[in-house]
Amino acid sequence: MVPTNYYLILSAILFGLGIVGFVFKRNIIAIFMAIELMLNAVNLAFVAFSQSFGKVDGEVFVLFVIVVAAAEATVGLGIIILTARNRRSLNVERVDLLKL
Amino acid sequence: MSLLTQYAFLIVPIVKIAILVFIVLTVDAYLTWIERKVVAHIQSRWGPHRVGPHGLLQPLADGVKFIFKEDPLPANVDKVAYFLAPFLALMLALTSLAVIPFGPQRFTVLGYQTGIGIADVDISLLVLFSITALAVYGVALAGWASNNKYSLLGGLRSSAQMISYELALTLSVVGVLLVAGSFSLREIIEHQANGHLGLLGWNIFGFTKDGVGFTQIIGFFCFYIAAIAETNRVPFDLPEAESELVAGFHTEYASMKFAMFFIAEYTSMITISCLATILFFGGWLSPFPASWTFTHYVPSLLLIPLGLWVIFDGMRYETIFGRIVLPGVGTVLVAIGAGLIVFPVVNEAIQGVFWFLAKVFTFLFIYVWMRGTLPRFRYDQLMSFGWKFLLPVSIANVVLTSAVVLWRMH
Amino acid sequence: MRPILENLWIIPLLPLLGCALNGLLGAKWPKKTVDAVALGSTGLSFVLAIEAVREFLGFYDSNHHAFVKPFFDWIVAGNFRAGFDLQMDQLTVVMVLVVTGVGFLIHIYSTGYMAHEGGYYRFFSYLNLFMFFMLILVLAANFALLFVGWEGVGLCSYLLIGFYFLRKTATNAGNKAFIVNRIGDFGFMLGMFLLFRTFHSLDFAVVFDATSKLPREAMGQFGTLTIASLLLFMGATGKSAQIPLYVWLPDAMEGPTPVSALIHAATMVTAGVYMVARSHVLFTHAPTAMYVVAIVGCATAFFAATIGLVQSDIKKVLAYSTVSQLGYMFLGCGVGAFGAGIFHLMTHAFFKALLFLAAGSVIHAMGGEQDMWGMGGLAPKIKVTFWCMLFGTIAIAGFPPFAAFFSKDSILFSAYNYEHSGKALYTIGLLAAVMTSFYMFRLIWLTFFTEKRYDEHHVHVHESPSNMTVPLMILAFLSLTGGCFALPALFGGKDYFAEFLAPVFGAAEAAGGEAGQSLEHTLSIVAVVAAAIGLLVAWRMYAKKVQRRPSQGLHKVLYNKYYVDELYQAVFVGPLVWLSRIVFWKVVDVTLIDGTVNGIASGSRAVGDTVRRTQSGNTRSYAVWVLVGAIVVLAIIFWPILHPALFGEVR
Amino acid sequence: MTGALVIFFVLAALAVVGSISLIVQREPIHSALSLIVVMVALAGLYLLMGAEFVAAVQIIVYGGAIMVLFVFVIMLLNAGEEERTNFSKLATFAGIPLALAVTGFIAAAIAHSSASLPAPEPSGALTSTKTLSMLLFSDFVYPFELTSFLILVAILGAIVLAQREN
Repeated sequence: MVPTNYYLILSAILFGLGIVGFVFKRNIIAIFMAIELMLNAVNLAFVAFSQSFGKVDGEVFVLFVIVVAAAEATVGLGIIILTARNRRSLNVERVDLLKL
Repeated sequence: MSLLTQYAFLIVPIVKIAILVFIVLTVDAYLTWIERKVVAHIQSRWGPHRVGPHGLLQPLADGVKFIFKEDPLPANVDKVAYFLAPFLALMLALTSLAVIPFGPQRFTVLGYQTGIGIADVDISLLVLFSITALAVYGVALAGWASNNKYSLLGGLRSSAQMISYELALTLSVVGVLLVAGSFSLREIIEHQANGHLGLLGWNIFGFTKDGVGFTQIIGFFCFYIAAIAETNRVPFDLPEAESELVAGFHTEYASMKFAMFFIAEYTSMITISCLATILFFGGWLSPFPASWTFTHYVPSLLLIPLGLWVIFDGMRYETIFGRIVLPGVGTVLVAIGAGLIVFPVVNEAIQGVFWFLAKVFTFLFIYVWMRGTLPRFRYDQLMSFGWKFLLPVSIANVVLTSAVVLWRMH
Repeated sequence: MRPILENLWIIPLLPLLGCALNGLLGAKWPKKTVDAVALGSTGLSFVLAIEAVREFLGFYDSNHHAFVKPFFDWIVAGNFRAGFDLQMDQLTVVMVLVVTGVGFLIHIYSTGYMAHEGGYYRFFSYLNLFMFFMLILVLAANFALLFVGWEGVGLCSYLLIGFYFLRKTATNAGNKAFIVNRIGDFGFMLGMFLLFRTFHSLDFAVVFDATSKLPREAMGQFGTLTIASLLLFMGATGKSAQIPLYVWLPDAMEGPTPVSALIHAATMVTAGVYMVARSHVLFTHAPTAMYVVAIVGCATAFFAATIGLVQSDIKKVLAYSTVSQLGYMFLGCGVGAFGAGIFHLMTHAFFKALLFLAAGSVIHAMGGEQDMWGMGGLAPKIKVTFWCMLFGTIAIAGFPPFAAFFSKDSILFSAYNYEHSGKALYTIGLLAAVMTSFYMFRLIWLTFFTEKRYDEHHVHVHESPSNMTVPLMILAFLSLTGGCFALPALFGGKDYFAEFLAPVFGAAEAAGGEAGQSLEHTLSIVAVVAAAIGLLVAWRMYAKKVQRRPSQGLHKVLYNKYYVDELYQAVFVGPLVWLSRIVFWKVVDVTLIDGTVNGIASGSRAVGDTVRRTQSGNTRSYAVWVLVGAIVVLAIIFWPILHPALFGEVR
Repeated sequence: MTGALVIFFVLAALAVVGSISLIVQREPIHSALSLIVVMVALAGLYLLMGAEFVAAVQIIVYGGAIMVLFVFVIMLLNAGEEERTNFSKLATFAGIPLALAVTGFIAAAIAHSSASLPAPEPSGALTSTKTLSMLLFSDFVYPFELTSFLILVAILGAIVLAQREN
């Protein structure tokens, strides 16, 4: 039987990697994917906890997270498409009209 | 020996997988033959008839051709994706068959409890859907990777189309799930088992033991149309619309890689047919009431005449080869039919599988038939049909079914 | 069954209604409608007041105490309750009748006097509002509500003094009145606080019952009651224009004459007297305060009279005479003759209103001329006004059988009997009486006799319309007969007015006895003689041909009112203005407050300048900032977990 | 039960490698593929933990819908190799340590709280889909409805974004 810690540590690692991607990717889509990765890490933690406590609530939360992620992806990608159309670039460092 | 029993949980599935893959590949091969023949006849042509009698060896020839063909690698393609795509497609297509139960029997090999069909997961339907959900990547990646505008368009189209119709596909099944109350395909089939009513118990008619019932026919139609779209078949074969996109996503693929896509497509056809059979047409259940035991002779009664006709046809075949082979095949068929009559045990055993395969082949035939009959959709029509008609209807079906189920509860 | 008494609120409400109607809608209305509303509301409330009084007398006969009825809670906080409680007793009866009656007459008069003025509806709206507040003041059953009326009449006085708000002098006078009153009200409020702190209530009944149980404080002792009484009296000095806060009243003559008559002669300025009389229980228990009241009153009476001697503006003369008469009232209260004080208040309301209205009529006739040196020989031209004025003058001068004779006489009599240096007070009061009759007859001669000192071609002297003269006549009649309640007292009978008020003030005064009887006769004769002296001196000086002499010496000092205004200007106003300009404006406002505000602004801008570098527009940098925030949050969350030593073992 | 451990480590390694490759890959499409790998691996882990329904949903929704959307968008925008610009000094220098710090925090918290965690349920005790749905439609019914509303809003948003101004 796999100890819950392993899952938690794994999820921590994935989360950290997600952060790294979130900071170090330039492609906006990739950044988005890094965010999804973080969400997945959290989901993993949720399921691990729900398993370790023998309660289903964690999994319900995972479902909610997935739903939210889906909605987020829909809108986010729409925005990305528009941005790419207007700015002719997916590099977030080139989309910097929001400066002082 | 003990080693065998100890690792039975590995060995048995592997063996079964090997057998299944072999069968499926063969069926795929001959499915192409059937398709070509049928379409040819629909178009009043002869179809393949050079290689082997009635072109029966055509599939083999094709296989050989695929293997020995040159495999050119287009300039600056995305290699990873380019190579990954066909494998992905084929792998997923074959995997999806793993959860399908072909027969009712359960038996023990090396002390390992198993049944006809590789895995018997109790969320098999979900597994199936997850695998088919991933199936889109094969096409999409292929289109993207091969650095070709037609392929890209094909890939785009197919991914858009698959996303759109997957919703309808899933939702249309929900009705069945509500009625059956389970994700397990086996349980779904058994739920349709209905002793004295026979085929009326199938979800397509949906009569329960107490005679009242709610038909899933709407669900079935939604499911079947969506399924055809999922498998990129006519009339939804836009991803590979020859007249517009050369060959769509697999324009740049040749030889074995192309073959993989090919096989994947036919395999998924089979999967979908199996699924339709299981969900709506009672899987391995016989259409007749259980009390009519004489109907157990239906297989023989089909096989023997068929064999006799093959023999008769082979007698007057022009080529020597044909005159030798066809009667042989015929006699084998007759022998099998007779054997079934002689050994009732075997007869009983194959009943389920027989009916299952019979239904599956019917659906496959319908596939082919459609291809021969229907024109292709236009892209916008495809989309609007999927979103504005199919989806609402399937949702309505879900609502209706759940209402009925509730009403039955109380 | 007392329909009006049970719904006493209706009496003050009617004028408020009239005020609201005229104030909100009157601008569009013709004069007739405005008149109808204003006169209707006041007149009706007058009638109802009479009815209420009738009912009250019946009520009093059956159960011998004041009628008090709470209508609704106004302020309830902790154990403090200030309700909208109205009360009715003999004192109130007098005040209500005076206010509504005189008020009604003056309303009628105003319709004539203000006919050609702008802001007609505004004037009547203010006037009705004043009536409302004045009635609240006199009907109130607790100090809080009384204070509402108190401040309300102050407001109305301010509004009406500054009625011609295009005249700088008018607005200044308004401000002066308001500010000076603030000083008095400050003391009044302190007094209320003290009372509440002592008795935990502001209801008259509670406070006075509690007080009457307390021992009477000794002379020269400054106990709670004394201090409270003095503070209340400070308010009274402000409102009733006593030394040292009388300065606002003469300036208040900037307002229209009816206003001067109603507010600054008949009613509002007597509010202080009313308040003192109302809280007579307090004062009687604080002899020190009484003494102060008496001295201040007496001083004011004399002092104002001296100034009145030389004023040339007809209304100024009347104003100073008002101050001086108010002084008499306070003298009366101070020496414990509250009844006499109130009596004088009533008679004064009659004849001073009469005098002011008559003066107004004169000014009207002269087309706005107020300087007596610009008049003369008007008697034949405006007979009615002349006769009314004459009546008023005789009345104020204190010739029998006119009103003031009795009231002033009883005040002086009580002063004479006052144990603390009563004789001195009496003497000064007598001198003031002499001067009163002098300056009043001076006014008569300068105005109505002697040769004309104005240009016939520009000024067409004409008698005022009937709606101005009729009130004059009524008031003249009243000033003639107003004193008759006390007539029998002269011949050993009893003083009906005192009798009537006895339930309120108790039979404190009437230092009876045969000796008192004879003494009273002598004193009244002395008073008449004093008045006669004043008359003769005035005749001697002004009956012949007169010309304005350049004033010098004492005359100059008097003419400039002892330079009191200048003194206040120098001592209080100047330094205050300087303080405000230099300290509060330059230092506090500009430096501190504006400095703070601007400092905040510029500071935030500076912060923004530095912080905006983070707004690089680069999403990755933002991502890093998100990270920083996340780390902070995590630190906060995990701190206890990571350092159990600090926070004890979690879980 | 080393079998489970073996499977876990295989899947974990797959997930970690996948997410690393998600970061290092320059082609967005490759990143997407890596992410899909991660998700499938996670689904495997869920199965290992007995959360079969969640696993299925993970693959169907994440793998089958969301990531397909990503791939679709990548293809639509023809997103090429990402240019490794370095305009943000902050990210360049402060990024790694901060990320490490956050991970460290979480790891520390896990390490601390691990002791208090109850022993996991013995494998095979699958949380059946039935209980899950029961919970979802009884206790969590309002959040559930909210999510449906959220999805509706998201659909509208997507439509608004997608339509061209005219």
